Amino acid sequence: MEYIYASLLLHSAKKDITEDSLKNILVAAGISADDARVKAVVAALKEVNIDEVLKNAAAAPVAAVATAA
Amino acid sequence: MEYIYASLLLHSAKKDITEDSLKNILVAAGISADDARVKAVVAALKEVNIDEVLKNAAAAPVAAVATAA
Amino acid sequence: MEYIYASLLLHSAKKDITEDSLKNILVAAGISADDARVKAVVAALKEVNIDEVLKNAAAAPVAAVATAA
Amino acid sequence: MEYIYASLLLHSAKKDITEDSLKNILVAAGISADDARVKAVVAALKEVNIDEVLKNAAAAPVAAVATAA
Amino acid sequence: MEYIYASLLLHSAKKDITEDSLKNILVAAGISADDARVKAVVAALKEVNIDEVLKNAAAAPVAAVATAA
Amino acid sequence: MEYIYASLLLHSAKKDITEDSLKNILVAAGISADDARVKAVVAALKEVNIDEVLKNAAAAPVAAVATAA
Amino acid sequence: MSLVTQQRKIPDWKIEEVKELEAIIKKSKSVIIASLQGFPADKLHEIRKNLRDIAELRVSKNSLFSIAAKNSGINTELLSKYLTGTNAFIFTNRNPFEISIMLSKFKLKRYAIPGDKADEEVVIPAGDTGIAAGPMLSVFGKLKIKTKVQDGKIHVINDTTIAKPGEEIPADAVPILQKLGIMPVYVKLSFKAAYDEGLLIEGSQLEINLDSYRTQVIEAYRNIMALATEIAYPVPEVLKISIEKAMRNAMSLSTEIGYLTPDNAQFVISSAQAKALALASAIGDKVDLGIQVQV
Repeated sequence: MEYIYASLLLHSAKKDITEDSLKNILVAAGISADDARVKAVVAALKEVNIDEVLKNAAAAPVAAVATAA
Repeated sequence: MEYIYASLLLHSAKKDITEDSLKNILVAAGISADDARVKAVVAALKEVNIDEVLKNAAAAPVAAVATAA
Repeated sequence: MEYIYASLLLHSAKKDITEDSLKNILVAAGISADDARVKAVVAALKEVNIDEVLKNAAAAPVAAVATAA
Repeated sequence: MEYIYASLLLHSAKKDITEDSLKNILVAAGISADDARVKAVVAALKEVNIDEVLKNAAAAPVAAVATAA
Repeated sequence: MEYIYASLLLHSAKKDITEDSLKNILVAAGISADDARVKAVVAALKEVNIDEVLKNAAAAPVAAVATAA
Repeated sequence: MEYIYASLLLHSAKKDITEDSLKNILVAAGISADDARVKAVVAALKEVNIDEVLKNAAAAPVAAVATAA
Repeated sequence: MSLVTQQRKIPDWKIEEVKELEAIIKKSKSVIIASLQGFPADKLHEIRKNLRDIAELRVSKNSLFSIAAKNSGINTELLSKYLTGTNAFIFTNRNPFEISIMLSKFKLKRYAIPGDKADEEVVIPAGDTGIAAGPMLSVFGKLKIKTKVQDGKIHVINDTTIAKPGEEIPADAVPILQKLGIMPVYVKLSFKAAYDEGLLIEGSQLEINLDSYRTQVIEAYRNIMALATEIAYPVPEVLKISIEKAMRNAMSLSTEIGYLTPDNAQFVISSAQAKALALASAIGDKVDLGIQVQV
C-alpha cells in the first residue's frame, strides 16, 4: 500500500501526483521504488476523481449501516 | 492528514516512525514540516498500536451493522 | 455554537461550567456574551450529563446508529 | 482537546485563529497553554478548510441516522 | 459469473454493454459465449441502473474484510 | 476496476491470468491496456490466492444481495 | 368617629403584604412572573411543594408587587407590561432557567373539560366503575366501551382507549373520567418573564429544550473530532481515528484504480466481487446466469 499512501500524501498536500513526486517520497521513506509500478499507479490515478473516491470512502460505513437496517 | 499518510507509509514499509523519517517524507513531498507537529505526532503514535488500529478499522463497519440490525 | 464550544472547552479541562467561567472565555474570544444565553446554557448543561452524551457520540458512525436505532 | 474546542470557538465566532487568540481563550479557561502545541495547532489549521471539514462531519452522521431510523 | 464480470468491465470502462461487446470479451477470454444468455443479460442490464446497484454494494467488501481478518 | 474485473473473468473461466490473456480481454473491451498496470496486476495476483479471497468474501454476498433485492 | 385619613384607607393586610414582598425580593436574586390565567388554583400547592427550599411562590396583586419591587430598587418599568391579569411570582436565588427546567420536568395533571385534547393516552380500565347502572350505560355504549352490569354497577370488560395523545377527549367521557379519577390533561405555569439582578428574560426564552442542548453537544463533539482527525491532532485517541480514516481512504482508492498488493487484495477483490454479486442478483430473476446467488 506504500504507493497509495504516498499518492494520498501528495493529494492531501494538494501536490500533483507524478512519477517523480511519487518516487521522491518512496525513496525518502527508504523504499526502492519500482518504476513500472509507479507508472501504473500514476496512470491509474489520472482516471479517477480522488476527492470523489475519498468522499465515498467516508460514507462507506454509513452505507454499511443502511444496508443492514 | 499528511502526517498520518506519511506515518502509514512508513508503517506499511515496516520502517520506524521517527521524527527524522517522518520529516524526510514530508520534505520529499514538498511539504514544509513543522518541527513541533512532527515531534508531537511521533510521540503520540508511540502510544498507538497501529496494527491493532488497522485491524479494528476493518472491523468497525461490522460493529456498525451489528448495532443497526 | 460558541456557547457550547466554550462550555465543552471547560468540561474538557475539567473546570466547572459557571456563568463567570463561560463569560470569561467568550470575552477572551472577542465575543460579546449575552447574559441571558449564558445563564440558559449553564442551567441547561447542568441537566445534561455531558460525559454520557459524549460517550454515546464517541465512535462516530456506530454511535449515530445506536442512538437512531 | 481543549485546543480544538478553542479553535472552533474562534471559527464559530468568525474570528481568526492565531496563536494569540488561541492562547487568550485557553488562559481565560484557566488552562496553561503550551506554546509549541498552540503553534502546531494554528499551523495545522491553516492547511485545512475548516468549513469543509465541518460540512462533511455533519453530513455523515445525519445520513446514518436517516438511513438507520 | 463471467457474463457479469464482462459487463462490469465494460461499465467500468464506460463502454456500452451490447451483445457484440459482451461477446467480444468472452471470446477474448477463451469462453464460448452462449447467444441466448448474452441477449438475456444485455436486455436485463438495460432495465437496471448499474451505478445505483454498485453504489449500494460498495459497503459490503468492508464487512467481508472484517470477517476475514 | 477494469483490470480486476478482467482478472476475475479469467479466474472464473478457469484460465490463467497472464499479461497476454489480461491484455486480450482489455483490448476486446476497447480499452487501451497500460503495460505497466497489466504487469503490476499480474504480479500482484501471483501472490494472492484468489479462491481463498473469494471464499472470505462470502460474507459480502448477503449484504450485496440485500441491497439489490 | 374620627377623621378618616388617606393613610388609613389602605387596609392593613395590603401594607403587610407589601412589607413581606419587599423582604422576599431583597433576599432573592431573581423573580419569575407566571400567568395564572386558566391555571387551576388547587394545583399551586403542588408547585410550591416541588419548589420547596429552592424558590418561594406567591400569588399577589400586581399593584402590590409593583410597589414592593419599586421600593426594593427594581426598575419596574421593565416589568410593567407583564403585570396584568392574575400572576404568580416565583422568588429564588437560583438561576431562573434552572427553575424553569425543574418545573418543566414536573407534570401537573388536571381533569378534562369538554373540548380538551388528551396529553396522554386516555384509557378506561377494565373493572368496576362504581357508576350505577342507569342512564350512564348508554354513554358507555356511545363511547364504544364494552360493559356489563354487576351488583347494579357498570363494569368495563376490557381496558379501552378513548383518546390518543393529541386527540380531543369525547365530551361524553368527561364525567366518567372524573368519577374514575383520571386526569389526562397537563397544566403548566406559563412564564411571562424573569427579572434576574437587573436582567430581563422573556418568558419564551425561559423555555429550555434539553434535547436540543444534547444535540448541540454531540454536534460540537463531532465537529471537534472531525477537525482533530483531519489535522491529526497529536493525541493517541485522535490519531487512531486518523489512521482508520487514512487506511479506509487508501483501501477505497486502491480499489477504485484496481491497484493490487498482497495487503489490499482481500479488500479490492472482495469489492469487485461484491459489485458483481450485487449486479448478478439485480438481474438474477430475469436471466439464467447459470449461477446461484445466495440470498
